[in-house]
Amino acid sequence: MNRTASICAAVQVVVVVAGAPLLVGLMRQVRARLEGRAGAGISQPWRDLRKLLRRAPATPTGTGWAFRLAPLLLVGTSLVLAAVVPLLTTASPLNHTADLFAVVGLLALGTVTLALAALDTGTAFGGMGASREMTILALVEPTILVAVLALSARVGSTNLAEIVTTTLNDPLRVASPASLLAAAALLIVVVAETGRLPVDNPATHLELTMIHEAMILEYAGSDLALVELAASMRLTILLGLLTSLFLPWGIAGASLAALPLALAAFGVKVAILGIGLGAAEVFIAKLRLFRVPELLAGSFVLAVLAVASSFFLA
Amino acid sequence: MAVFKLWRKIRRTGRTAEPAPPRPAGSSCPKAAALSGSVQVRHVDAGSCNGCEIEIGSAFGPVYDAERYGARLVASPRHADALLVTGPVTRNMAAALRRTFEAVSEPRIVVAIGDCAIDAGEFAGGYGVQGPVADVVPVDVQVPGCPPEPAAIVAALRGLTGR
Amino acid sequence: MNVIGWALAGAGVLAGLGVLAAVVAPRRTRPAYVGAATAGIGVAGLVMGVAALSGQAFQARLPGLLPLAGVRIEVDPLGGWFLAVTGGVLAAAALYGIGYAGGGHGPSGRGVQAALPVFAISMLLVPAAASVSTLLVWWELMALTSLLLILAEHRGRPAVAQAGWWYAALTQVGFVAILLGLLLYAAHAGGDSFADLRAAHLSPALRGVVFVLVLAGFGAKAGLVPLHVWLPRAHAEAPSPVSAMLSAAMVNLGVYGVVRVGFDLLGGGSRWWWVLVLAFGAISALYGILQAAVAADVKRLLAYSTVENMGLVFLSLGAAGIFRAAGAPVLAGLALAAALLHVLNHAAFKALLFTAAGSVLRATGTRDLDALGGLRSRMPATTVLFAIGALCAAALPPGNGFVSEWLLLQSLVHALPAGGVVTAVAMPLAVAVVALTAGLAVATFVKALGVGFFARARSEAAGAAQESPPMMLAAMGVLAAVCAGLALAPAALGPALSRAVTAATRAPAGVVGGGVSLRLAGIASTLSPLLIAVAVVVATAGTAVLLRLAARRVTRRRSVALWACGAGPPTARMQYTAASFAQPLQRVFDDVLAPETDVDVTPYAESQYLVARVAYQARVSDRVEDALYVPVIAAARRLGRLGPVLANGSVHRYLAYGFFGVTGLLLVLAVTR
Amino acid sequence: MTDTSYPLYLDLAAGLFLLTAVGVLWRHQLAAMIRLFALQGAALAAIVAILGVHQHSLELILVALGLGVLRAGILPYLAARALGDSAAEARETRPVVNVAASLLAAAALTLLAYAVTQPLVALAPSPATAILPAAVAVVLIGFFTLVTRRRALSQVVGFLLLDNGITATAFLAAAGVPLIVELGVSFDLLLVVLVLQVLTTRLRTAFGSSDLDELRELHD
Repeated sequence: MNRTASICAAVQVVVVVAGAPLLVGLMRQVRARLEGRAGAGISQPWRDLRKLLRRAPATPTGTGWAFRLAPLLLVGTSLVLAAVVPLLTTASPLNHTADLFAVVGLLALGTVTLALAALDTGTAFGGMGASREMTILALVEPTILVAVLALSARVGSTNLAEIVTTTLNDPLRVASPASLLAAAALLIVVVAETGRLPVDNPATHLELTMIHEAMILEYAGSDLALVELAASMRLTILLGLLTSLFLPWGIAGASLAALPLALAAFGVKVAILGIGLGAAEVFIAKLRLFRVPELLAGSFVLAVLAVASSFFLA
Repeated sequence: MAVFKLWRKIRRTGRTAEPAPPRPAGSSCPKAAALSGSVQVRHVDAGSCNGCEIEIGSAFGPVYDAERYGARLVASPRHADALLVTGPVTRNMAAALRRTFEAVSEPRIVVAIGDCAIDAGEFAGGYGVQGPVADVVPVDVQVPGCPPEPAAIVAALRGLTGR
Repeated sequence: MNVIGWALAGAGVLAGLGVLAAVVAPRRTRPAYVGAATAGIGVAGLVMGVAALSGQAFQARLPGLLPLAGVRIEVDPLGGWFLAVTGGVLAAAALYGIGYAGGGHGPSGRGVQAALPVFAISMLLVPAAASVSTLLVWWELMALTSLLLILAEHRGRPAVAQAGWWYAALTQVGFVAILLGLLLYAAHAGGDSFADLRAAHLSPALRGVVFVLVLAGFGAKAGLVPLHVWLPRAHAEAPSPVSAMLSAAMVNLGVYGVVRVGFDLLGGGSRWWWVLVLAFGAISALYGILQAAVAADVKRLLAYSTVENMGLVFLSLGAAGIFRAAGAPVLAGLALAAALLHVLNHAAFKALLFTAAGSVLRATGTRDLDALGGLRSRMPATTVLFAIGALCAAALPPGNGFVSEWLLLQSLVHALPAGGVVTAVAMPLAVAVVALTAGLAVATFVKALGVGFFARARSEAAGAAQESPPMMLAAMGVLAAVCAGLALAPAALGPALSRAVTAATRAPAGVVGGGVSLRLAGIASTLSPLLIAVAVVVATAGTAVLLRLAARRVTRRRSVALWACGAGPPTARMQYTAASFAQPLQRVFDDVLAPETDVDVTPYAESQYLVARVAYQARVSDRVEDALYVPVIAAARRLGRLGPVLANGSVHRYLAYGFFGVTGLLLVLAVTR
Repeated sequence: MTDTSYPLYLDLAAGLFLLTAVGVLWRHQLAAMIRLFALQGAALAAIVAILGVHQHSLELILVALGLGVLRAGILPYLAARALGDSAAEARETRPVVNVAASLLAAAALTLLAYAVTQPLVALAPSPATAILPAAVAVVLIGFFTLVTRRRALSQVVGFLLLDNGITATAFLAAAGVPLIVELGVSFDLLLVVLVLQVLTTRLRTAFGSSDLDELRELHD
């Protein structure tokens, strides 16, 4: 039992690592098609990573261990998240290691290492990116935790596996206002955390408008490859987490037999979410940095309403 | 509403990218062998009249769509494998161009876009002109023309990506 | 007379020796002797605490020592918890202080040095007091000695004297509040020992009055907004070892007082008390961390972060009280456990952070983050230690701050079944406050570490900094090790924590337990910090190894100049500063912080369109202070002006006051009789 | 509609009802506010209709139809007319309380509504009374909009939100207000909107703007 469970977890990690760049490629492809372009194909991010891994990393003068360590730690935390979050299986042996709060904390840890690395370079753009990223991180936290409250209050536990199994057991809860509102709130959070439009524009070339890009301006070669890989992994994990929390059907327990189905379901769900996000990004423009708090306040209200409505019904 | 208008426009427009022309024979640059289908490009305007910029813009635009061959414009030379340099190098931009070249990690490829970049063109001997790009940094690929056609730029980029 | 008794006696003896050494020893060696004595007192406190937490009890009465009531000493697990925390902090900070004093740094005057051991033992005696009079005596002794220590460097900087005034005023106000509250309580209880107080039956209204007074008094010591104004001043201006003792040990005793009186003596009481505590805790947490986020003085930043953490502790206390009133003892126990655990965790990382900041101050002579930077290469060990402290203070996993906030959030999140409109409305807000606080804390400590220690030096002083002597590093290392232990194996504290909670609330024991992973009573959530840390380390190392294998053929890492968009290499002045880092947050929370900025542009004489110089000034003052205290002080001034009118120096007038006073009193007596 | 799914539908309708109110605070464009208001009218009609179907009362269903026509059709149309096609008017530029703060206020108001309605809900617990807090929250949010928005038109929308909330409260708390009263109230609303339309058009012709702060200059 435990061995199969750990095999499932390992498969999950492998799937996330291999699939994350494809997800990014898919989103870019969708965007390209909607803009009337042909697009580079969904495997382009993998080509970029392969090439970057072959190129020499650079150590700018005056940077230290924070700069060197950040890409590794970023990937490390993302790998741990990929093992902990129930994407393919609810029976990961690490289930009791980290709950939803710990997952949020690990995500923040990754962001913080990158921000420290950006400050470590001592360039104006690095500091700017770090400051903006930290501001958004601070404002996002309340929404996440209140949404977590809305999700876990009924379950009596913040362990992800238990929340997912509870949802599996009575599907009607998914359609309840509480969970719909929580889903909306968390979607906004995911967009903000992964630096997509309208909070941050991953394709910008103008340093003054950057948030995430500004922090990694100094990375080159394999370091950059790690950062890019980690970013795409975080996106995949967060989207997968959304699907597991709100549309958990098809997810496997501790059995290898159910794994292919779970894999297919996971792929389809995340791909659909990714296509939706990619398409939405064609229609919306980036918000001014100081309009972002409005968006996050809105998501916070959604989360509070989720909690409140879970009382209304209780 | 605005969203529906845009959606209708997208549906009516459909695909604007032209069908891909056959790949130019052979990789035009030995250094590009390692890139294998992906080249990140940083564009440096070393004093151009912006004619070449317009053509580069349209090369990456929907019609020619250089991105489908794996070429992408990036913000930082650290992320870049190749530099697209346009215009005769002015005295004020010479140092900046050299620094940008230094910032790109090995192996670095320099593509000189337009006659001015190749031999200072119209502006040869101008009081503010240092000279062609080759005087400042080693040039690997040249795209002649004043300004060069987007198709030519795309062809040069395909030479790098090998797609 | 068991271990606790002997340890207490030993502490007393050491205190005497310390004072003696402070008086007789020559200035050069004085700090070493006094520091050793203080460290010994700290160790004694640690022993007492651990013994009490492992189940031993100790009682003593010394009728002769104080007039009237005499001294009652009693050490129970609740007191033991605070004894252990205080003792540990004292030991580490005192050792650090010995190293700090080397090379003529820090105060070495007779008075200050003599005050140190007395301060230490009074902090140990407060949690051990078992009667009102005893408690009040030690409390006042602690207040006076701490005032002396804060004023240690008043000759050097006028700001110190000002901080001293603020501290003296507020701590005395607090003392009066406690005095009134407890004396009222004792008067109606008919005895001043805690046993009498427990047995007393008071009317709810009276209990409410007592609790509010006591809350105000102890809250002032714990730096609860709006009584916090002394804290950022005093903790920033005191000598760094003292700052560590104040910020990591003394503030906790405010928490102890509220727990002892509110839960143990008054036995929980009614719900509105704890709603009050929750509200003030939430306000303090948010306001403190906001001020910390925009502070540019590293010690001021740490002091405001103390306000924040005390706010979180009081928030959990409030939650515990509400759950208790709502009849959910298990949840109440959890929330109280979270509070106590956070007291311990905060003590550990705040002592570490203040000592590290002290090392920086000692090495560079400045506390201004905008003048620091580049210490990563000059003071590598201190940087790593500060980084550990910052990780813990930012409540990120794997840090010890995360564990206690996790515990708190668990108790809040699962409170909804506890029922009642109040919980249903208060808990989501509390969760939101905790979350926002945590997020801002992350931003704050990224700023402190990234701007203060990384990148390049912003001043010659920072560029020429030297690493601290081994003594200081050893003390900081001990604190860092404690932080790590608390972060990785919190479950080991389970039994002790449960004993302390049980002693305070008589809640069911065993609220927190588990081995590798932390398990809670009544809640299915689990957390295993150790496994998380191991997993992260393994994953990171594995990534590094894989990268090596994958990138064998890669030409090796080359060092290049910083990319400045083609311009020359950026100078140190182009770096982001603390102010610029905090600017977006400051702008988002503009309405709360109300920063004052003024830009004055001086044009050339020839033309007003040619700008010669642009001066930009921005400062964030403490709004609570401006709104609450400035008017009060002004009123006091006006009152003071009456003095000369009444006392104009004529002897006849003074005699007349006396005469009229006596006759007036007699008249009143005659009428009222 | 089975009895198991009836509460679900009711909750969803109520959720939409509340969300639209929050949306009015969230958006800057007046046009968007009016669209949201129309949506809310539809949600209100849906709530009443669901109640009617559940209680098998034809009268309620008819009232629901009438409400739908009035609140989701006529009033938004008139409000849009009042807005006209002038682009300068089309945004609520700087409200008295900024958007982020008003959203947080909305959250607080919702919790307040929940707190104050608990006794009422406790009187007669049922799926209908369970969503009473949402209706009361809409009342409070509408009032808040009325107080904190500057444009005459966004204030009209706030007023209409207020009325929607009152109507919903009436239908959820009691068996519903008598039809005649409802008609009377709606008629008053109609008048209010017409008057304000005239007023705003006059204002725009007179001052080129309908910022109520600028009205203050009229009396001196």
